[in-house]
Amino acid sequence: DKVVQIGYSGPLSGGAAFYGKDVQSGIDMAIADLNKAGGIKVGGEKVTFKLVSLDDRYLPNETATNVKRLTGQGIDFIFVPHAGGIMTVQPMTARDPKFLLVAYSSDPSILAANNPLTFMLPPRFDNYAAPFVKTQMKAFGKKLGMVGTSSAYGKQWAEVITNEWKKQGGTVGANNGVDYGTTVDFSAAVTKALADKPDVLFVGGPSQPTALVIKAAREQGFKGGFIVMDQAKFEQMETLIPKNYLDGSVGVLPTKEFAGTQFFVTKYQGVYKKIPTSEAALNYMGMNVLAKAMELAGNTDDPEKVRAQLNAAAKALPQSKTVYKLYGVTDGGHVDAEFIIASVKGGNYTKLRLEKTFK
Amino acid sequence: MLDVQHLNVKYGAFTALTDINLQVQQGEIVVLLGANGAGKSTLFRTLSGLQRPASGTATWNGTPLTGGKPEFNVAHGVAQCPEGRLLFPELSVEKNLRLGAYVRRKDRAGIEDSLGHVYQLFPAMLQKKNAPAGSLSGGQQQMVAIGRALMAKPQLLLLDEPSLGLAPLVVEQVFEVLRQINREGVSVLLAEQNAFAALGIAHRGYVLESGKVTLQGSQQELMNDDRVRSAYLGV
Amino acid sequence: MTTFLQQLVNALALGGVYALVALGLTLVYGVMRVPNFAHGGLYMLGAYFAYAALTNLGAPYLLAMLIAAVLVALLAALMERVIFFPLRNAPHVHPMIAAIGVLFFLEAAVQLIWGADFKQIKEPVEGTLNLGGVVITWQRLIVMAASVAAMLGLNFFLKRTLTGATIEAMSQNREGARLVGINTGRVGMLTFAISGALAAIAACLIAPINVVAPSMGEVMNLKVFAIIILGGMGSVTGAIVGAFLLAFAEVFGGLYISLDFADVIGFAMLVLVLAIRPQGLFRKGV
Amino acid sequence: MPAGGMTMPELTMLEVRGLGIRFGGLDAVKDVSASLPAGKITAIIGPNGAGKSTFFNLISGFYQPTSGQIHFLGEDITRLKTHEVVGRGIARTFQTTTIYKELSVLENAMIGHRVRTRAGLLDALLRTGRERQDDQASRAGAMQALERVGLAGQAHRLAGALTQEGQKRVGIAMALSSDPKLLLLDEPAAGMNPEETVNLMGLIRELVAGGLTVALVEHKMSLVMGLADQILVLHHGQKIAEGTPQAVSRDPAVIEAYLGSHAHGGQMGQAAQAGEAGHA
Amino acid sequence: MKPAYWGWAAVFLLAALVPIFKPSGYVLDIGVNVMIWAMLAYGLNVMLGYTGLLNLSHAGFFGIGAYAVGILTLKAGWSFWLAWPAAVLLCALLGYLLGLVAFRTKGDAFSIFTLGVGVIIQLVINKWDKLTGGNDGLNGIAPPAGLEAASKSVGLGLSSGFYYLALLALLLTVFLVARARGSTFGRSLIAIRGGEDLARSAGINVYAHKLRAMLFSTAIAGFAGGLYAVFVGFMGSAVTGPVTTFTVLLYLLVGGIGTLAGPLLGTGLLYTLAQSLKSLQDYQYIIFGPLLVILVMFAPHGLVGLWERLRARRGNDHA
Ligand SMILES: Nc1ncnc2c1ncn2[C@@H]1O[C@H](COP(=O)(O)OP(=O)(O)OP(=O)(O)O)[C@@H](O)[C@H]1O
Ligand SMILES: Nc1ncnc2c1ncn2[C@@H]1O[C@H](COP(=O)(O)OP(=O)(O)OP(=O)(O)O)[C@@H](O)[C@H]1O
Ligand SMILES: [Mg+2]
Ligand SMILES: [Mg+2]
Repeated sequence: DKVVQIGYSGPLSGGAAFYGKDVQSGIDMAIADLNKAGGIKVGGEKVTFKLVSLDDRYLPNETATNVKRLTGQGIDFIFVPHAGGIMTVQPMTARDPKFLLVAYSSDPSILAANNPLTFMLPPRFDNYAAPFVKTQMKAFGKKLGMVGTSSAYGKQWAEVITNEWKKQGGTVGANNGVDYGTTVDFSAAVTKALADKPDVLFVGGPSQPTALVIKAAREQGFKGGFIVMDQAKFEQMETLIPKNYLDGSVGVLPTKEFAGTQFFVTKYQGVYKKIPTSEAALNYMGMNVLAKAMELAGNTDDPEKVRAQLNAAAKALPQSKTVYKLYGVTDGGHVDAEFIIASVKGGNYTKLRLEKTFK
Repeated sequence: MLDVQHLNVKYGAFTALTDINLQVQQGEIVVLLGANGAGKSTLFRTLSGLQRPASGTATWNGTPLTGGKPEFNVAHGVAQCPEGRLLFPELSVEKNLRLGAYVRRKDRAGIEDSLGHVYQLFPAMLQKKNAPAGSLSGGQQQMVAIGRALMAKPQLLLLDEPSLGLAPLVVEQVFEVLRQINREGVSVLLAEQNAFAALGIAHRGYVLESGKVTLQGSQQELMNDDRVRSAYLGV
Repeated sequence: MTTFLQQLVNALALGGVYALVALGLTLVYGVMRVPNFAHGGLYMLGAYFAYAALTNLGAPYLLAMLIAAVLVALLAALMERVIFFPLRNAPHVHPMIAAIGVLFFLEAAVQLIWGADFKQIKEPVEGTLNLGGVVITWQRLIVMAASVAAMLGLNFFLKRTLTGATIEAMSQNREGARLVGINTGRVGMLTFAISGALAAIAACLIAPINVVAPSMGEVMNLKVFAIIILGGMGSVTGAIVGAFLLAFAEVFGGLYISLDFADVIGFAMLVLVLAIRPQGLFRKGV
Repeated sequence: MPAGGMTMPELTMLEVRGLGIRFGGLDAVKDVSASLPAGKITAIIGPNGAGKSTFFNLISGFYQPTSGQIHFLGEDITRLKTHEVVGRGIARTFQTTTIYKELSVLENAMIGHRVRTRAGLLDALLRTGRERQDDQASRAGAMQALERVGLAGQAHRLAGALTQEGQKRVGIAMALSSDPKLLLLDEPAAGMNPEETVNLMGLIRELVAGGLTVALVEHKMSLVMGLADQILVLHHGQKIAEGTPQAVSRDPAVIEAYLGSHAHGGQMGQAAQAGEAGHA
Repeated sequence: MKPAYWGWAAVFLLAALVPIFKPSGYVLDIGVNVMIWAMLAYGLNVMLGYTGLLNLSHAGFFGIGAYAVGILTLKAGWSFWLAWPAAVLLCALLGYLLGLVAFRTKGDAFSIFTLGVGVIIQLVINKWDKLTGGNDGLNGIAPPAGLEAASKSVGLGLSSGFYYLALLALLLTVFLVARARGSTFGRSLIAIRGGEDLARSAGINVYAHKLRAMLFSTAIAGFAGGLYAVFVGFMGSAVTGPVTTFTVLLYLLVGGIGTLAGPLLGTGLLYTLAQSLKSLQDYQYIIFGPLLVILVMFAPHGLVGLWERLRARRGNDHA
């Protein structure tokens, strides 16, 4: 019997710990499932998994140190859930010792690096812009206000949405983004954004502060719609503020609303006593795909060989293991999964059609 | 009665006081003479509970003073005007004085009374009563320190070089006041470099040298002792 | 105009938040000069205790607040006894680093017990007050009122009561305080307990308008330390003025310059004020 | 106010005119004019809070006066910074002994000599010739000062381990190693017993004999009367008398405000004797 | 040579031998990290340990040095060997300018003043997207020209090259700090630490000395920062804030404030300790926090102080 170690470097303490923990829970659960099912068979040998997690407090330099440590321990597969860390360690994948970087971040520039040993899990966020903008402009009007979070990721989102909104003929107010992690009271930012009398507000960061921004906007009399960044989850926000505040929002469909995810959702809730988000779900999927690829490659320590089998593995797995409907893995190392966006009305989610997706 | 028996005090490995035996009777003024570094302040600190002795006892009317708890000692009637004054520099003069009466905080009328006495003794303090103690001149601070000790209305008053930095006129007044409160029944243990003035009001005295009592006697005995005359009286 | 008035109200509410947290710290830092960086941790802990009392015990809001205040007060007193008292004669950086150690511990412990996810405390008084287009939630009004009440109470306590004077006395000269009969051990613990209780109460009042998270104290920490220096060490009035000043700088700096730079503007004002008045606003030069 | 009947053909070391400073509503020093003759000992006396220490603080540049001028050897030093004043040749000690207790006696004295050296950061980093010279000079200057106060033998002891009196000497050594022309001593004998006071008087006389000018504040009349060539009396920040010890001690205003019974006999009489004894 | 020098020579010699045994990249990475953070701690020590002033914007200057190197090499195409000294000079200059204003304040107010400055530096780095890359940071900062080739030529990898570069930089830092401390200038700093008013009345130009100490300290911070930028190859604003200053302060305190060996010892111990606790994840700070408290309480003068006390006791026993 053989135990394959899987590495993970993410924020496990500090302000972003909740996020790192969510990601970790997905990988953890997948490994628990795999091991309980007796592991996988590679070249006739039974293989189980063990997760080795290191805290990097969201700091890219710490990620780099952690990766060196993990590869030094002979670990060949490492999950990293933030763009800064991912891009810092990407050049290291090809150096000796090589490793497969499982990237959990929807930043398109991760793919732009054309790194042959990167496996990127979430859909690119630029997919969301066109349908979000189209829906909200039609429903509410042509003026957009901006109060997204000012994290790196939030800023990229804001830029993409701004460009798209203008492209479709709307006007965009000043960017009133604030740091969702450190802002004590969002009222001032909301007031400033509302001063331009926008029809639609772009909001988003972690779910809880996003909910507070939406609440402040509604309390200050905002009647328009929201474009909600993918980091914020409707299923979490629902529990924090009156549901009708979310009416007229567009965002990512809650994981539990996807077809065929019930199995995963129920199981996750049983273990972690909370609603699973796409953080957990996608990493659960990623770990399963990775295990399957090892099985197909007949190898557990050559990242290049395993990487070559990712597409086949993705296609071979049932949805109970991938949560989402999975079409494969692109040549660039990007997961090609179904993803659905939705608008909220009267507490119900209406799925929106996507016209074109970047892969 | 203050009764000190076989008291030894150490700072780390250094022995500052060796086998001190010393008494102050009810209603007595006793002066402690000694060169710099003889251990006078160390004895005072020990009697106030700021310093714990290595061995030996010190009691005031039977109450042990060596428990290392100054607040206990003050509450039992032993107050000190310490070396270095130890005032509260950012509090006003009046607050410093009122805090001196902390142990008898219930006795409001009495406190106002004592405050009046202190202001009478040091009229300069009345003018400065709202100034932060730290902004006072050196001598004025010394007045606050003496006043603060008086505010506790102690039965035994320990004064560590009270005349330090005071103008000659004020020194005279301070000694006059000591004589007066002593007549009201307060016992006084006094360390002074101004030995002439101190011996003038004292009943008895001790001479401390390198942490040991080398001489003791009545006012007259000490005044007439040659060693005392040359070393402490400058005669 | 409405925007301006609305921002004015926003700034007042934010100032109230800062002031409430800063007031708890004024005692231990402004008066006792103990750089208690764990104050943010106590504040955070107060929120979690209240959260636990609300959700696990089903306690009503006020009772939850009381429970949190008592628990945090006890913990703060314990902290004084075990850590800060032994370090009373050490240079400033020692207690500061020890306090940071405590902060680390508290954050990690809370994360271990309650998880890293954000929690929410429901507003005890829901709804908003609408004054001709200017909107403020009742909770924010409560925060503002509480901060002013706490300031008045604390000022009275320090300047007019004997216990208040003993705290100041002890902080300025511990031996001197003992010589006049003050039990400095008890006063020290009492001071920390009051400070802890104030932190917990602040947390209970503020949590409903923000989130409850292990890192919530860290966010406040730097700002409240800055506020106390800005107002002038030891001055309660100064602390509250500093709090509102910082809030105004942030809100109106955000409005007229850029929200992105709101924090920069806040700290820039701090730096500017200190450059002109090194001793802070409400403290006479010594 | 004209000098009270004193003749001063000597060189004037320091001259102040109309000097004053206010703290809030209080005139701590007000309109004081005086001059310190070179090579002499001037004592400044007066009741507690009269403004004596403040007067020293003004001269040494610690406080900026709100009115008046200070001239040192003809040069206007009124607005100079403390270190510049020390550089010109005025050194001081403090009323409550302030020294670096955690440093050695020698290091204390070397710090006092800093003002006579010029080596800076760059000299330190490159260990230039200037750095080496200055280091040598500091050591030599400091040792010399320690010898003058009789502490050379204890150069390597921790200053804080000395007795009160020893620490006072360290303070004086620190001031001396800046190689001053004028030395300001604030209550140098406070806390000393008569024997030690006599020793101190001897030391001060030696310093003056070596060419130093001394101004001192003191409440110990034995020392003042035994040492001073000239006395300046301050009261409520103002100068109320000036002159020789004999003249001042008979001045009724001074007796009433300050001396009390000490004006006639008492301790003062004996102390003067003690002073003579020390001199002999 | 004095015995102290022998100790240092031994330490550096031993450290220089490490790469020869071809340890894993992780070990070298730890080594370089320790050396860089120790340099930062030496800079802080010049201010806190020798001058008695706690400058909480110290990491900001580390950041400025790092960003200067990153920007000059990435955007202006400078060689690292030119950009590095330029970064040091820039930090020295900015430190001097900050001192001109900051030294109006004293004590706690100085710390909070510089805390404000530290926060501002970090925020400005973070918000000035065009120059600094904002939240994305600067990616792809190349290793110093010739470092890889030089390492290869003696049969070692780039990691070893970085290791030796850091070792040399640390050696230079320790050497200069030791010189400054032992000088006339350094003694004046100690005087200022012991009491500003007293130093002033002893004739020391306090303001000028503080300014020079600040300049020296921030120059060291920039020196460490510049090396850090090329070593990690990435620079983000997260490490430029007061949190980093506090971390380094902790290293300093645990090692021994105001001592020459303290910064290196403290950084070495705490950095490796933090690394080894990392795998404890949720429990790491449950252990690390109380450990800090215990260290502060029971070794108030740091490891160096502890060592000296032990030695003194042994000396007594023998006597
Ligand atoms: N905290 C301390 N640690 C070590 N030694 C001390 C300490 N305090 C005093 N000493 C030493 O103990 C001895 C006695 O000191 P003490 O202050 O009691 O003398 P004193 O008689 O009051 O002298 P003075 O007239 O100078 O006030 C001195 O040698 C002094 O150096
Ligand atoms: N920094 C200050 N702020 C406010 N008042 C001050 C300050 N310094 C001194 N004073 C006041 O100025 C007056 C003169 O003080 P100073 O210290 O000069 O007196 P002194 O003559 O030296 O007295 P002593 O003989 O008691 O030392 C005092 O009333 C004092 O309270
Ligand atoms: Mg004494
Ligand atoms: Mg004086």
